[in-house]
Amino acid sequence: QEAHAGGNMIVTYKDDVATLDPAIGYDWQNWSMIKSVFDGLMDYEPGTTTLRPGLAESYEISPDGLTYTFKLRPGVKFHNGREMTAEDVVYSINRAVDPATQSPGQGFFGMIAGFDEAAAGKGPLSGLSAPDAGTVVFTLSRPDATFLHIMALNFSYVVPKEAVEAAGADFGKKPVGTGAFKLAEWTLGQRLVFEKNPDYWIKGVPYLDSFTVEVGQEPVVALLRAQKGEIDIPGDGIPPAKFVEVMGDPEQAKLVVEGGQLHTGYVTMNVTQPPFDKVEVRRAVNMAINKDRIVQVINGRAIPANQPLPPSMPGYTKDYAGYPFDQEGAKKLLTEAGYADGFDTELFVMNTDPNPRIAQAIQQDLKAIGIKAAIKSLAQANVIEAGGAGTAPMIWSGGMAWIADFPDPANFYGPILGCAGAVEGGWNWSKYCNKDLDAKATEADSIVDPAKADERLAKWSEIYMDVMKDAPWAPVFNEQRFTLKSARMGGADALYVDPVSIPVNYDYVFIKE
Amino acid sequence: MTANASTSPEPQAQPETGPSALRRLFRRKLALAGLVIMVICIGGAIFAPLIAPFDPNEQFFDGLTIEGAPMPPGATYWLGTDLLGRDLFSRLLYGARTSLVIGIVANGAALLIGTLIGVTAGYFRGPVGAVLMRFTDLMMAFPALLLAICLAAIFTPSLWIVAMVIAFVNWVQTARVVFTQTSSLAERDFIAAGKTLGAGHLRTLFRHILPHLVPTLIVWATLGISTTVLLEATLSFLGVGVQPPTPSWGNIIFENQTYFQSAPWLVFIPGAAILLLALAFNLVGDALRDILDPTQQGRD
Amino acid sequence: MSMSEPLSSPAVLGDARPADPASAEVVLSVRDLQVSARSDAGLVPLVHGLSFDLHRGETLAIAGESGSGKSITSLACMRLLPEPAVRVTGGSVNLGGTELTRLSEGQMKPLRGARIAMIFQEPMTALNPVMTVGRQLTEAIRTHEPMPIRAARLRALEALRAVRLSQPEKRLEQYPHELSGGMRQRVMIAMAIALRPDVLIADEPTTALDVTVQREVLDLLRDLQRELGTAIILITHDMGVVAEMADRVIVMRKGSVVETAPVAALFAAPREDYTRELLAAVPRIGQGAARPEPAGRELLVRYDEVSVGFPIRQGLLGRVSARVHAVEKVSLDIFRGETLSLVGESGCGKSTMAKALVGLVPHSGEIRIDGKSMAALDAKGRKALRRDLQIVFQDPMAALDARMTVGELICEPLVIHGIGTADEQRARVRELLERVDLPASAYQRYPHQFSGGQRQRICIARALALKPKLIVCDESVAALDVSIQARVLDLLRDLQRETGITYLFISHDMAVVENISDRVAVMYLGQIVEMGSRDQLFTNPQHPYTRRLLAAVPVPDPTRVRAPSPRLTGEIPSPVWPAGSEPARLQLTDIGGGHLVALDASA
Amino acid sequence: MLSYILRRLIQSALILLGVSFITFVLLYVLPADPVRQIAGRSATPETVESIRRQLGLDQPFFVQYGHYLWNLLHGDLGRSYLQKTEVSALLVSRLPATLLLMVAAIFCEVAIGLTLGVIAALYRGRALDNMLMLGSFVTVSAPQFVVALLLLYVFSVKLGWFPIGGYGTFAHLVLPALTLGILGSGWYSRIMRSSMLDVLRADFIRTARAKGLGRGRIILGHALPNAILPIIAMIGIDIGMFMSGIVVVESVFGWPGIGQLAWQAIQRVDIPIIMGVTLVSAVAIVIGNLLADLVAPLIDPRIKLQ
Ligand SMILES: Nc1ncnc2c1ncn2[C@@H]1O[C@H](COP(=O)(O)OP(=O)(O)OP(=O)(O)O)[C@@H](O)[C@H]1O
Ligand SMILES: Nc1ncnc2c1ncn2[C@@H]1O[C@H](COP(=O)(O)OP(=O)(O)OP(=O)(O)O)[C@@H](O)[C@H]1O
Ligand SMILES: [Mg+2]
Ligand SMILES: [Mg+2]
Repeated sequence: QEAHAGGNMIVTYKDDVATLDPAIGYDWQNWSMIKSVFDGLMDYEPGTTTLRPGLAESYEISPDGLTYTFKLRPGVKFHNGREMTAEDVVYSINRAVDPATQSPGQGFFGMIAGFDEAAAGKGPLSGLSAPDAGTVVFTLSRPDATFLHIMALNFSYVVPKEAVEAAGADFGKKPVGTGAFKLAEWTLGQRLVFEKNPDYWIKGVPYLDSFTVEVGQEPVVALLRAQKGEIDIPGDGIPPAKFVEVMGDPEQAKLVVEGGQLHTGYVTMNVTQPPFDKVEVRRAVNMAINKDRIVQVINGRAIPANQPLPPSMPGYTKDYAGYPFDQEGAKKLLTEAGYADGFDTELFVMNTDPNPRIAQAIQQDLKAIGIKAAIKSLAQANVIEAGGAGTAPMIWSGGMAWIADFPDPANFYGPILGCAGAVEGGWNWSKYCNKDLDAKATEADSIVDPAKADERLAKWSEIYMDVMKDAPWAPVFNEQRFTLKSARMGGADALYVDPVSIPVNYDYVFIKE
Repeated sequence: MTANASTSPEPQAQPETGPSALRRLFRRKLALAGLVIMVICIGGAIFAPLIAPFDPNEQFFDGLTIEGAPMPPGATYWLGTDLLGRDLFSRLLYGARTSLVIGIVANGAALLIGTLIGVTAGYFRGPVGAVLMRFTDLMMAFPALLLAICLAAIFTPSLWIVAMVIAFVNWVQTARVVFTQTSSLAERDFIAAGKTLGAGHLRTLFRHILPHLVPTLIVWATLGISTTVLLEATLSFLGVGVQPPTPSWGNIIFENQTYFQSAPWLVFIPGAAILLLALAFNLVGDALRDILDPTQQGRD
Repeated sequence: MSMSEPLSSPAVLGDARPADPASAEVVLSVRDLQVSARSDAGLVPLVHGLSFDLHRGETLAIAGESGSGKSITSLACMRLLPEPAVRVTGGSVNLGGTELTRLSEGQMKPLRGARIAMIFQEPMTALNPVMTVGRQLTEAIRTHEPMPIRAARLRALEALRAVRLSQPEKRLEQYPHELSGGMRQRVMIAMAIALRPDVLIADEPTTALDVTVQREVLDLLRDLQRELGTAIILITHDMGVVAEMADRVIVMRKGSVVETAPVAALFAAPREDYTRELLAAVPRIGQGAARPEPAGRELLVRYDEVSVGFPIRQGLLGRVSARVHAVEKVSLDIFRGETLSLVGESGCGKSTMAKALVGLVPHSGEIRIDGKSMAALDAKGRKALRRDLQIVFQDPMAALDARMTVGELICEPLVIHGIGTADEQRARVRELLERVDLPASAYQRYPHQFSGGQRQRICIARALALKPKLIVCDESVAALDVSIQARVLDLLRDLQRETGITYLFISHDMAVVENISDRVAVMYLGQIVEMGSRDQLFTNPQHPYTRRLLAAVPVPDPTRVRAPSPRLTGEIPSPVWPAGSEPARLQLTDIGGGHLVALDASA
Repeated sequence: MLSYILRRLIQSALILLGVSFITFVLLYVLPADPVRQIAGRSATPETVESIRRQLGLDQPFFVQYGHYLWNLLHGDLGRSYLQKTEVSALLVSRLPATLLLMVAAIFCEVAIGLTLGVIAALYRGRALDNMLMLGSFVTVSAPQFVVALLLLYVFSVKLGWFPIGGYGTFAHLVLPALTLGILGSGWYSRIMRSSMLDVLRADFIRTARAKGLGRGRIILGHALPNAILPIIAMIGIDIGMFMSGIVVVESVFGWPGIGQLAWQAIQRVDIPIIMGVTLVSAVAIVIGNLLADLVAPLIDPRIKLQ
């Protein structure tokens, strides 16, 4: 249908919006808001995982894959009226790398030349320059096929220096960007109002005059309000408690958009400690878990998974069957490993519904093959701490699990399966470190030629298959997204399950009538 | 207000002298009902393995609908199933074990600590009393939940840790109330009278002051049962205390409270269990108070 | 302060009494009243067959022992019985033509306070502690006569002036606890008469007050009656009060009338045995039996310059800004086997003296008991010393732990000091119960199941359990009615004769003191103003304060009419002194035979 | 009076110092690393260390605590680790809501509790009394979330009398306050009942009847003011319980109060916020108790401040 301009959309969330500073914001709630307030050199086609130029009009990659030259779109203005220049891009990326910023995205820029010095606070990146006001040049220390994705990542978004300096540490509350919306009001603990940026560089976008984010709203109540038509999108989704009811009512089910998401829920097993140092044990766990049952327990809001990558991720291995659900086989493997009588272990889990329930389902499955796993249901921070410290034999990743930062298979490897993350405090909770695979990954990522993209994906597919052989994880399911929208909301369904913008792509949705 | 000799309207005939407190307790219908409920709860907890029709942690395939919704009360699962397809009745029985420990032991310990501190501060006054009461003020101003979370993180979660934590955060209010009451009791003549007879502190405290605190303590103890059982659930949620799948009445409610519209039995049945337990203790407590306080007899 | 008439003043006959009450109009008529209480065994009659008429301007006294139904009767007239537990089950109460027993609560409301009012026994608890006196008064007025607050305040002021309260404007703003007992009772009276009721019921209006204040309140009631013509029902067990106040007397016992007679006739020629008994039990000054001279004057207790002060702290650091000089440098000897009485008005420090003796309040100076000082002993020694010293408190109910049985209570000292086996202890308790004239069945019962007199005897039994050398009796008989009082006094005397026990007897009732003491010390504001043998003090009182005390005693003889004494409305002198200053020390001078008097009369 | 308040304030300051110290110790030993939370999942160990240094979290405990106190003395509560906002700003934005809710909720608690307690006392031993006392148990045993949602469902969704959550007008306040009021009223009604029973036995009640006052006047004018004293003390105690029990109700009704802030901060180990919230709630509790103690003599003139 024809996009219609105007109107105000209301989105609700339970938690506060932490910050809108693109260098700092790193949860799925502010992720998409930052995307609407700021822009980066690269961007995605709305509703897809396809890259497209953003603030850059065009880019060039040197044949060795080590130099990227971006031509900036002219006439793009910050919300404060000043025109954006190449210096701003340089400033912004240096800012994200500067340790003083304390950006959680710092590590993403590791491929840029001079990163180590810059990250240590010794001046700007040597590999980044602005030869003229319309050109930005990056020099990489190694070829990296994910670089363009990095340029589409929020951390690389462009901020105006003067506004950052004026606001100081409060920039996250007083954001100034080039995006489709500008922040009009922020009442702490209550609401944020984003107003259309009339000078946005993509003509005709956004459609909405404004959108309001109301925070502090319990999901169950948000759903009630949505049913009454008071709000348009419950940002936290349909609460588990209401899911069956909503989907069972055709009137309401009509308003729900279902889509995949770049998410995998898995159980990590600490490979450095017995008994999970034995690959048979890990495989046995993989075979013991009744994924269909777990999917049923969460009311079918997911599809069973057999590998780390989610199906909508490039590089997903379609013809891989995964470990079968076979408790007899699992027991046999345990016997082989010398654990015929099973063993005691612990399963850590974050304490919000439905994660403890999932953990209990897993627990019961493990019990069937003789593994007695005691559940430790803790606050997120404590689970992450235990995972990082390597004191947790098993962790169910739900609630903290990997939703991809960018739609590329590489993003599922480095920090959570690679050696880099297998350090004290790292996010590789399995502490799985396979040097060969690390080398393979580097190799794959050095294939930068877009023409050879398939070759690269095939390499990645191989890597993940190798991971599955070692089985440091037991992938359980890929969560599906179900976005409930009010009847007046228009726009393609894909916008409501946009893989990079959760819950919706604010720039492109509109209000009908 | 002391009952004045000539003005208090007391019936004169009080021939009831012989029977022990216990027999008098049995004579009250309501108290008896309370006792029966208590016995049922405790019996249910102790003999859970014999009574429970199912393993409380077994997730039955037919315990969930195809969509994954729990089953309402019915023939197989008498009180229905929970979100994982487990039998609620069996879980309630086993849950009683946890909840009784919390509601009785932890709550009792809190009461004990509170009483000890309140009585000591109120009776001895002086620097010891002042220090104790300042400490109480401090504990009162300190967020209990935070303490619980930290303790949870520091210790290995277990039922006894949670019981300890609850006792440790819940004594404060009792201490305050008991302090006030003890201070005024300590001024009363009969305490002075005891002293002139040569009664030591211990005797005065146990024989003369404590019995007078009983009515207050009963109110706090019985209301405390519900509060602590629910607090245990909060703590379990935060990772202190019993961990899933071990059931407790509180955490059955907590796990399922968002489902109270689609699966009301999961919230209201354990809720009723807590209520009943508290009520039973209250009924017995009320009767006990009337028996222990001879001036109250015949007032109802 | 003024002195009142000497004891030997000639009797002036009857001008204060209304001419002939019988001829006046009947305002309240009670016929065949029956009040019953509900109990397990059905209705138990508390009052039965009670009839009397009350005439305008008359004072009718209802006398009788404790528990005889006096209060129940008056409550029935007010329809204030604790229904439904206790209610009127027969007969009629007729107030100037209105039958009260049949009125609903709503119909009763306009009558209460306006046409029939009541003054309760306990001025301490009968006023609402959280409302100002003014509000309580105006409220009463405005309930019956709707008027603006201002007008009601004026009326209230008028009423307070009528009861001769000093500084009435200020009183309106004060709370009951800021007033003394006597002042509170005046407020109660003001409240009762503010609306000029036809009938005023005064239920033991003075039992809780000390003699001097009692005197004032009684005078006041009489004056008011003369001015307003109110008919008064006066309930009391003090035959002295009856004699002074009443026109006619009803003597009650066990819920029914024993005798009704004009006051003079009753005292002159009681018809019933019970009345005679009652009158015989009344202690009269001058009738104390001659007491044998205690042998050997061996010193038991010596107060040496004893002071007790209570600091009043104020300010940021809790500095002592003032001090209550409850007892001020008192020196006093008590000899073995004697009875020393300590008299004085409320708040003069009598109880504090006693408490210092038994170690309940810290004191300066020295108290030696049998040559030993409590302060110098260790815990064990103190405990041993305590065996020799026992105290019987003023309010027996408060001094007994309500949750212990009488047996446990009496046994407690034996248990504490580990005397005897359990069986021996039980036997000893039985013996003690018998000794104080309580039934053996008392063992299992609780204190609240006894009457005031019985409770006091429980306390005495407990004090006796340890066979002490000295017993302090702090107003131990004040709350008892005459007959029981007499019995308790007899008991104390018997014990002394048998065991040679020593008493420190604290009282403000001069008649009782005269009856029981060997020596008497008069206290005033923390110091002793006069001390001597009983005869010295009663026949030759020297200090003005002693004289005032003696004069205030109501005399149980209706033929004797005292000259109206000057009214006292001033503040009670206070023992509170700002820090740094202290009361002037009184010097006692021996005027012969050990009769000590403070001659510089600051009182 | 003034000196009393001053003395109490000094005591309070000591209490706050104690609270801050204990909280700081607890957070220090807490096995969850705030730096990890800040640094995010792709951070290198170097980044983590650098952040730790910048926040001063590598310093010994007493240096950290001293630092915190020093800043506190200058009115600086620090910045949130994750939101980067000044904690004072966060608190200021949320405190009014919590205080408003607290006052309203305590009002409801007291109003409901007193009414029911008085009625129960007047009908002592009868069916109504038993029912009310059962009711008090039901409210004490009821889970907050369910009660809150039920009220919301009935009064906002079905009847439409009140908005479905939010903050701003009086209408928004009614349901959350009522929820807390109903849940907390059980304690008050129990205490009120027994206190009322005591007072109704008192002599001055009979005096009031003897004056010819009506039943209503006696109960409201005479009995209530005397019976209410334990309630005042209870309110002081209640503020403490209130501060830790407000999270659920705030989130169901979308009430932008301290509770939600604290909850989120605890989940994310945002130490400056936790410290700030702890101190603020401790101040509230201390002031609440001080007020209770100051009010007591106004209600009962016999009580003297000392
Ligand atoms: N509410 C009641 N229920 C049962 N019996 C009662 C009640 N009130 C009083 N009585 C009994 O009624 C009798 C008369 O009591 P009342 O108070 O009239 O005595 P009294 O003559 O005023 O004695 P006192 O001089 O001690 O005041 C007593 O035996 C008392 O125990
Ligand atoms: N604990 C205390 N703190 C402060 N003042 C006190 C204390 N105890 C007694 N007082 C004061 O000391 C004075 C003497 O009190 P005490 O009790 O000895 O009087 P009393 O002569 O026994 O009077 P009564 O006849 O009323 O019993 C009074 O003014 C009293 O107010
Ligand atoms: Mg009486
Ligand atoms: Mg005294």
